[in-house]
Amino acid sequence: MRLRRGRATQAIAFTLLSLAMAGVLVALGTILSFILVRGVGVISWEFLTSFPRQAMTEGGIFPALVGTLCLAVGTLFFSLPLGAFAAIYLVEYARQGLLVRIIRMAVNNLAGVPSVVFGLFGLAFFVRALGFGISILSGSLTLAFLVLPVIIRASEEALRAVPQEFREGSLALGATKWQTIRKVVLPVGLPGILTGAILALGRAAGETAPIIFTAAVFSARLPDSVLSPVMALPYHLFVMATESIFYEETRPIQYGTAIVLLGLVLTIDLVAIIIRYRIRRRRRW
Amino acid sequence: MMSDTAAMETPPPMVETIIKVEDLNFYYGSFQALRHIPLEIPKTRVTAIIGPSGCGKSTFLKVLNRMFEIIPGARAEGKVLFWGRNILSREVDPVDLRRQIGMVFQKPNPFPKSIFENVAYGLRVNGKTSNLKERVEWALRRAALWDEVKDNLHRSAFELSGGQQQRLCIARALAVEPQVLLMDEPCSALDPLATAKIEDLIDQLKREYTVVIVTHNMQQAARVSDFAAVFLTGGELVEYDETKKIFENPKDKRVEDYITGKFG
Amino acid sequence: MMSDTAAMETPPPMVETIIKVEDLNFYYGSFQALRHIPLEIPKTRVTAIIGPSGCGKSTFLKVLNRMFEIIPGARAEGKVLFWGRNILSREVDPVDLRRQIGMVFQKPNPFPKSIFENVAYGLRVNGKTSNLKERVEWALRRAALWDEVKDNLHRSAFELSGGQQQRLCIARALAVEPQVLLMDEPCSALDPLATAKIEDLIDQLKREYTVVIVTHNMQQAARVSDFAAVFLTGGELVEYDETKKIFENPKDKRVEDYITGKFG
Amino acid sequence: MVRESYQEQLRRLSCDVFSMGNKVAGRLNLGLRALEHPDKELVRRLEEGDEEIDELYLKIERDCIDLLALQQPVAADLRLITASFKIITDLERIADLALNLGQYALKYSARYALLPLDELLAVGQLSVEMLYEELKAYHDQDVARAEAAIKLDEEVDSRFWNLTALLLKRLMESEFRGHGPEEAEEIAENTVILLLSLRDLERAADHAVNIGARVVYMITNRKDLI
Amino acid sequence: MVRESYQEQLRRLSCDVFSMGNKVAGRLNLGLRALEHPDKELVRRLEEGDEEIDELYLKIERDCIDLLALQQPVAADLRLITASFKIITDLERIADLALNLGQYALKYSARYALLPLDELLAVGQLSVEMLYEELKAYHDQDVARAEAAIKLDEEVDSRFWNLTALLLKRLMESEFRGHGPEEAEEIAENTVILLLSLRDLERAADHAVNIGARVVYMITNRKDLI
Amino acid sequence: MGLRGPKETLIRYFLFACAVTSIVILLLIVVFLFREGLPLFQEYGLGEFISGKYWYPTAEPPDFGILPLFLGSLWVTVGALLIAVPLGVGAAIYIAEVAPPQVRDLLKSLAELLAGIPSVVYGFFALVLVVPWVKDFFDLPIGKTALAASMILGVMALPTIISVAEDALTAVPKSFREASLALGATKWQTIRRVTVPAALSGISTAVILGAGRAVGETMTVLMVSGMSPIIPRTFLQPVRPMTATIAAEIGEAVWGGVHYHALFAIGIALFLFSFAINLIADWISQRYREVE
Ligand SMILES: Nc1ncnc2c1ncn2[C@@H]1O[C@H](COP(=O)(O)OP(=O)(O)OP(=O)(O)O)[C@@H](O)[C@H]1O
Ligand SMILES: Nc1ncnc2c1ncn2[C@@H]1O[C@H](COP(=O)(O)OP(=O)(O)OP(=O)(O)O)[C@@H](O)[C@H]1O
Ligand SMILES: [Mg+2]
Ligand SMILES: [Mg+2]
Ligand SMILES: O=P([O-])([O-])[O-]
Repeated sequence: MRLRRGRATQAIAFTLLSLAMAGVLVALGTILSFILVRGVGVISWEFLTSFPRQAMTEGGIFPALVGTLCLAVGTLFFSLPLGAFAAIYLVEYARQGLLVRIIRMAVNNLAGVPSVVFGLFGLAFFVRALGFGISILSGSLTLAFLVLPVIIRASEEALRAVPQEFREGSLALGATKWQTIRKVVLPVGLPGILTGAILALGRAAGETAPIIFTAAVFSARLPDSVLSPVMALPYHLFVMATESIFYEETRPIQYGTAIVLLGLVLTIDLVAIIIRYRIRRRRRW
Repeated sequence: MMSDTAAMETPPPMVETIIKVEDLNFYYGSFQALRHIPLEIPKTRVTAIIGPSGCGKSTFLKVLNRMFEIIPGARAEGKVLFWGRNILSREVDPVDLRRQIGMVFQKPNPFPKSIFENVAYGLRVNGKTSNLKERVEWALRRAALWDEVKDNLHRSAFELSGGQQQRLCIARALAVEPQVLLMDEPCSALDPLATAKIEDLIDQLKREYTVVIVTHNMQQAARVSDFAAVFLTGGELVEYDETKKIFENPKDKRVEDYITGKFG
Repeated sequence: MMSDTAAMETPPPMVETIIKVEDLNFYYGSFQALRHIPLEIPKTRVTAIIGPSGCGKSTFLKVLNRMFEIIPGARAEGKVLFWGRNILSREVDPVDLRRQIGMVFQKPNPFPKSIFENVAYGLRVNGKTSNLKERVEWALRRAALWDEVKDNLHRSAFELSGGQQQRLCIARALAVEPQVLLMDEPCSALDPLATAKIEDLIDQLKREYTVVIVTHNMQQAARVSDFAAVFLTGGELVEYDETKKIFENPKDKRVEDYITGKFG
Repeated sequence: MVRESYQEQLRRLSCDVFSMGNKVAGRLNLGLRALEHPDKELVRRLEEGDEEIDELYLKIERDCIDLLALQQPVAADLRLITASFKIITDLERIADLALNLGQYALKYSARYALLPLDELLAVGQLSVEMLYEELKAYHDQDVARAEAAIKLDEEVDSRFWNLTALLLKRLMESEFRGHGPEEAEEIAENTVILLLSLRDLERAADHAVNIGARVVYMITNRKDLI
Repeated sequence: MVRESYQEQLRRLSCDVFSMGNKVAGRLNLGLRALEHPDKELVRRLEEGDEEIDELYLKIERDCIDLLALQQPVAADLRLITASFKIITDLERIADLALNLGQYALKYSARYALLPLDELLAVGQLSVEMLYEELKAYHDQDVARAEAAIKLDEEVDSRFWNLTALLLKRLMESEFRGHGPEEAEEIAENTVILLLSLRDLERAADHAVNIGARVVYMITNRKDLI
Repeated sequence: MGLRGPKETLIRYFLFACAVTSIVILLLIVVFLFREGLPLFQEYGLGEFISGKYWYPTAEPPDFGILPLFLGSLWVTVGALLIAVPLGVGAAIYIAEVAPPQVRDLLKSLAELLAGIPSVVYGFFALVLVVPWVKDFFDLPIGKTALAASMILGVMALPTIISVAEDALTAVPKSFREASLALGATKWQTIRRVTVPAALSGISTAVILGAGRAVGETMTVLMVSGMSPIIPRTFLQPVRPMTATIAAEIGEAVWGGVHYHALFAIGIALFLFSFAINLIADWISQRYREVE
C-alpha cells in the first residue's frame, strides 16, 4: 500500500517529539549522574553524622542535615493544618462570591511570588517586626507561607476529586455537613492532601533564598530552641560553592552535600509520586 | 381528537396521601424551574415523574427532601406537606427530614468503603449503632442484595457490579428506615438486566415504602409505576393520574403526544 | 417451549452483503472478547447489535473499522470482508478504511470548534478542501441538522443541545462520504425527544448508508433496525435474523429469555 | 414531529383496515346480488376473492403484531392497533358470511316466493350500509357516525324477526301445501337457505356493530358498547 | 429471574383465559342440557351467567391492553397476549351461542321428533369436547393436543350436514304432512329451532377451531391454521 | 443551615478563618514590602529607579537604577524559554500522545523529579559543569554569563512546562481523539488539528508559568549569572538579575538604609511581575473555560 502523504509528515513530527523527550531525559540524566558520580565517594556514615571541622573544610554535615529537617518539619507544622482547613473551606463551604474569588486570587498570587520575595518579607516581618530573629521559627514560618499555596491547591484538588455523588449520598442519608466531610470527603481526599504535604516538605527542604535572611547561618552548631538559627543543607552548599574561600578545595564536601540534599528531596518527592500513582490506580469512581 | 382541558381535575388517587404538594414554585436564582405544582403522592405506591429533559423532574425530587438547599441561589415557595407538616418551613431540620425521605441517585454512588460500612453509614451518623449487624443485614435483605454479598460484607463496594452497587445504595437508604424513597433515574447507568432487577425490587419495596421515581424511560415508567405525573417544559405539571390511564388514555393532548413520541 | 438449537442456520438476509464477518475471534491480551463470530451485514439496512453488558458489542464495532488498534494488547483473528476484501489484513490502511466506515460514539463528541469546522474536519484531513461549503451543507442536510444551524454555522458546537450535537457528529461522519456508519449506543446520553430524532434520522440514512448500531435499549433496537444480531455473554453471536423475527419469534431460548427480560 | 416512520406505519395500518373493510362490504353486496340473481360467475368471483380477504386479514394482523412488538405503542396509537386487530376479525367473519350467501344462492331456486326477496335484500342493504358507515367512522375517527350506525342494528334485528316469522307463516300456509315430494324438498331447502341467509345478514349487522363499538373505544377509550 | 411481577401478570392472564374458557364450556354444556330437558331454571341460569362472561371478557381484554401498554411484551409473551386477546372473542361468542341454545330450548317442543335429539346433542358434545381440549392445550402450551382437537371439526361438520339433510328429509316426509295448521306451525318453528341450534353448535366448534389455531400460533408462531 | 446546633457553625467559622489567612498573608507581604521599599523613593526618585541604567548601591552617591537588573532577568528568562518551550512542549506532547502507555507514567514522574531538584543543586551543577563548558566553548574570559544562566534556567523551567502542558493535553477528552481517528485522520493530524488546539490555552499557561519560574528563580542565577550590573548586549555577557541582586546584597545592606530600601523596591517590582503573570495565566484559563 502506498505511503500516504500524512504518514511521512507524521514520521518526521514524531521523530522531533521523541528528540524533545530525549533532551529532557538527557538533562535529567546528566545532572543526576554527574553529581552522583562525583559525590558518591564522599558519602559515609561519618559524613552524615559528624560536625564540620577545620572551618568547614573538613568533616561532615550533621548540623546542616538537622537544621534542614527542623525547618522542613516546622514548615509543615504551620502550613499543613492551615492549608488543609483552608482548602476544606474553599471546596466544601464557600459559595461563589467576591470573597472566594479574592481568596483564590490570593492563593494564586502567593504561588507565583518569587521565593526571594518571601525571604524579604520574612526578614521584615518575622525577623524584624515580630522580633523572632534569625531562627528556626522565622524560617519555618516564611517557608510555611511559601508552601501554603502548594498545600491549599493540592488539597483543593484532592477534595474536588472526591465525587459530588459521595456528598449527596451522605447528605441524603441524613448526615450533617461536617459528618459528611469528616466521614466521607476527608478519608477519600486524605491521600491527595498528604501528597501535597509531602511535596511541600520537599520544597521546604530544598529552598534556599527564603532562609538566607531568616534562618540559616554558616556555623557549626546545633539549634537549641526554635529561636536559634540553624545550618541548612542548601545554604551550606551555596556558601561552600560560592562564598567560601576554599571553594575549589572543598568540592568533595560540596558534592556530598549536594547528593544528600538531592537524595533527601527526591526521596520525599518519590514518596509523593508513588502515593499519587497508587491513588490513581486504586480509584474506581 | 383528545380534549385539551381539565387534565388536573381528576380526583387524586384513592389511597392515603403521604406527601401533599401545594402550589409549589421553584427558582434557580431568577430562573423559575417549577410552576404552581400541585401533587398528592400516595402512600405505598410507586409514583413516576416523567417529562422531557429540563422540565424540572430532578428539581422536584430535590425539593421533597430539601437537597436543593446545597445549590446556591435555589429557593422553593409553596407548601410541601409531609404527613401534614410543611417541610419547607425553617423549623423543619433538613437533616431529620432526609432520614425519613431517602434518596437514590442516577449513578450508583456507594462510598469507597466496605459493603458493610456503606450500609452502616447512615446508622452511624444517626447514632443508631446498636444491633448494627442486624440492621445492616435487614437492609441488605430488603434490597434483595443479601444473598449476593453475605459472604463478602467486608469487601469494597466498588467490587460490585453497577446493578449491585445501585441496590447497595438502595439498601443504604433503607437502613435508616425512611418512609419515602426518592429515585432520580436510578437505572439510567445500568444495563437492561440490572435494570430489570431494580424494577423488580421497586415492585417489592412498594409494599412498605412510598417510592417516587424520576425516569427518562417512558417504558420504564409504564412498567414500574402505579401513578404517573407528567411534567412538561417550563416546569408545569400537566397531568397526574394512574399510570394505566396516562398510558392508555391521557386526557391532555400534549401528554398524549409526549408519550406516543410525537411531541408537538 | 422453544427449540434450543439451530439458531444460526437461517439463511442470511436476502439483500446484498456489504460486510461479511467470518469466524472472528478477538482478544484483549489473553481475554477472549469475541468467539467465532460469523455475520453478514446487509447493505443499506440497519443492523442492530444487542446483548447484555460486556458481551462484546462495542468490541465488535471497533473491529469493523479497526479502531481496536489503538488499544494496547488488542488483537483480532479471522476475516472481516468489506466488499470482499479482508480489512484485518496488514495491507489495508486503517486510515483509509475509517473513511469508508464512519463511526458515531455513545456520548456526542464534537470538537471544540465551530459547527462548520466540525463538519469540515474530516474533509480537511482528507485533503478534500474543494467545495468545502457545499460539502458541509450537504452533510448537515443529510443529518437533518441544516435547518437548525444554517444561520449559526460559526458558533461553537458546544452551544448545541445534546441531540443536536449527536446529529452534528453524524453529519461530521457523513461528510467524508462513508459507506457504512457504525453507531455505539448513540442515544444513551440523550433524552427521549432527541432520541426520537436520531431514530428518525437513522431511518432516513438507511436509504443510502449501511448502519450498524449497538444499543442497550431493546425497544430501540426493535424500533430502528431491520436486522438484529444478539450477542450473549462470552462474546458469542447467538442469533442473527430479521428484527421482526428476533422480537416475535426468536429461535434460541436464551435470546427469547433475554429479550423478554427473563434471562436464565 | 418525530417517529415519522412509525406514524407512517400507523397511517398505513388504518388505511389497510379501511380498504379491507371496503372490499368486505363490496363482497357482502356481491353476495346480496347473487341472491337476487343467482349467477355462477358471481359466486365464482366471491369464492376466489375470499382468499384475498384471508391474506389481507393475515397481513394486517401481522402488521399489528409487528407494531406491538417493535414500536411499543401506547395511548391512542395502542388503541388504534388493538381496535384494528379486533375489527379485522369481524371483517373476516363478514366476508365469510358473504361467501355463504353466494353459496346459498346457487342452491336457491326463486320459484317459490316463500319470502319477498327484496325485503330480505333490504335487510342485507341495511347491513352493508352499517358496515360502510362504521368504516367511514373508523377512517375519519368520527364517534358520532359510529354511534349512529350502531343504532341501525335495532332496525335490522326487528326486520330479521319479522321476516323469520313471515317465513314460518308462509311455510305453514298456502304455497307449501299440496306440492309433490320433489317440490316439497326444494321448498324445504329454500326455507333453510332463506333462514340461513337472513340469519347471516343479521350476523353481518352484528359484526358491524362490533366494529362500531371498537371505533368508539378507539377514539374515546369508552368500552360501554363493546 | 427478573421482571417477576410482569411474569406473574402473564401467568394470571393465562389462568384467567383458561378459567373463562372453562366457564364458557360449562355454559355450552348447560345449553345442551337445556335442549335435552327444557327447563326455565336452567335457562335463567344461562341468562344470568352471560353478564359474568361479558365482564370477564372485558376484564381480560383490559388486562391485555394494560400489559401491552405498560410492559412492552415481545416474542412468546406478546404472542400469549395477542392470542389471548383473540381467544376471548371466540369464547365470548361461544357463550352467546350457549345462551341462544337455552333460548331456543324454551320454544322447542319435543313432541315432534324431527331429529334424533341425541344426535344433535352428540354434535354439541363434540363441540364442548373440542373446546375443553383447546383450553387444555392453551393452558399446557400443548401444540399436539391443540392440533388433534382441531381435527375433530371435520367430524362436527360432516355430522352437521348429515343432520341438516336428515332434517330436510324428515320435514318433507312422513311426520310433517297431515297435521293441523297449529301443529304445522309448531313443526315449522321446531324446524327453525333445530336448524339454528345445529348451526350454532357447528359454529361453536368453529370457534373452538379458531382458538386452537391461536394456541398453535402462540406456541409455535405458525399461522397456517388461522 | 441552621438547626444543627452551634457545633456546625463553629466549625464553619474556624475553617473560614483558615481560608482567609491567604489574603492576610498576601496583604502582609504587600504591606511589608511597601513599608520597607517605598522609603527609597523619598530619597531616590521613582523615575530614576525605573529608568536608571546603573546599579551601584555602594558607590557615593549610590545609583539605584533597576533597568540593568530588569534586563538581566529578562534576558535569562527569554533565553530559558527559548530552550524550555520547544523541549518542554515537545516532551509534553510526546508523553501525552506518542509514548507507549506503559512508559507514560514513568516519563511523567521523571519530568517531575526534575522539578524536585533544589535550585541550589541546579546552581551547583551549572557552576561546576555548564559554566566551564560555556567558557571553553565560546572561549570567554568567564563562563558565568546570561547564556549559562539561561541554559540552566531552561532546564529548571522544563518540569513546570511539561507538567502543566501534559495535564492540559491529557485533559482533552479521549473522545476527541477517537472521533478524529474514526474520521480517517492520522495520529499526527489528530494531534496537530485536535488535541493541541484544544489544549492550547493550557499550553500557553504552561509557558507563562514556566516564565514565572524563570523570573523568580534566585539561587541558580545568583551562582552562575556573573552578577555584573550592566545592560546586556549578548548572551555571552554576565548579567545581574533582580532576584540574585536581592539575595546577594541583603546581607550587606544596613537595616533601614537606602540600600536596604532599594532591595525591597526590587522586591516590589518582582512582586508586581508575579502578579501580572498570574493575571495573564488566569485570564487565559478563564477564556478557556468559556469555550467549554
Ligand atoms: N443548579 C442549577 N442552576 C440553574 N438552573 C438549573 C440548575 N439545575 C437545573 N437547572 C435548570 O432547571 C431546569 C430543570 O432542571 P432539572 O434538572 O430539574 O430537569 P430534569 O427534568 O431533571 O431534566 P433531565 O431529564 O435532563 O434530568 C432546567 O431548565 C435546568 O436548566
Ligand atoms: N480495553 C480493554 N481491555 C481489556 N478488556 C476489555 C477492554 N475493553 C473491553 N474489555 C472486555 O471485553 C468484553 C467486551 O467488552 P465490550 O466493551 O465490547 O462490551 P459491550 O458489549 O460493549 O458492553 P457494554 O454494553 O457494557 O458497552 C468485556 O468483558 C470487557 O470487560
Ligand atoms: Mg434530571
Ligand atoms: Mg459498549
Ligand atoms: O360469525 P360468528 O362469530 O357469529 O360465528
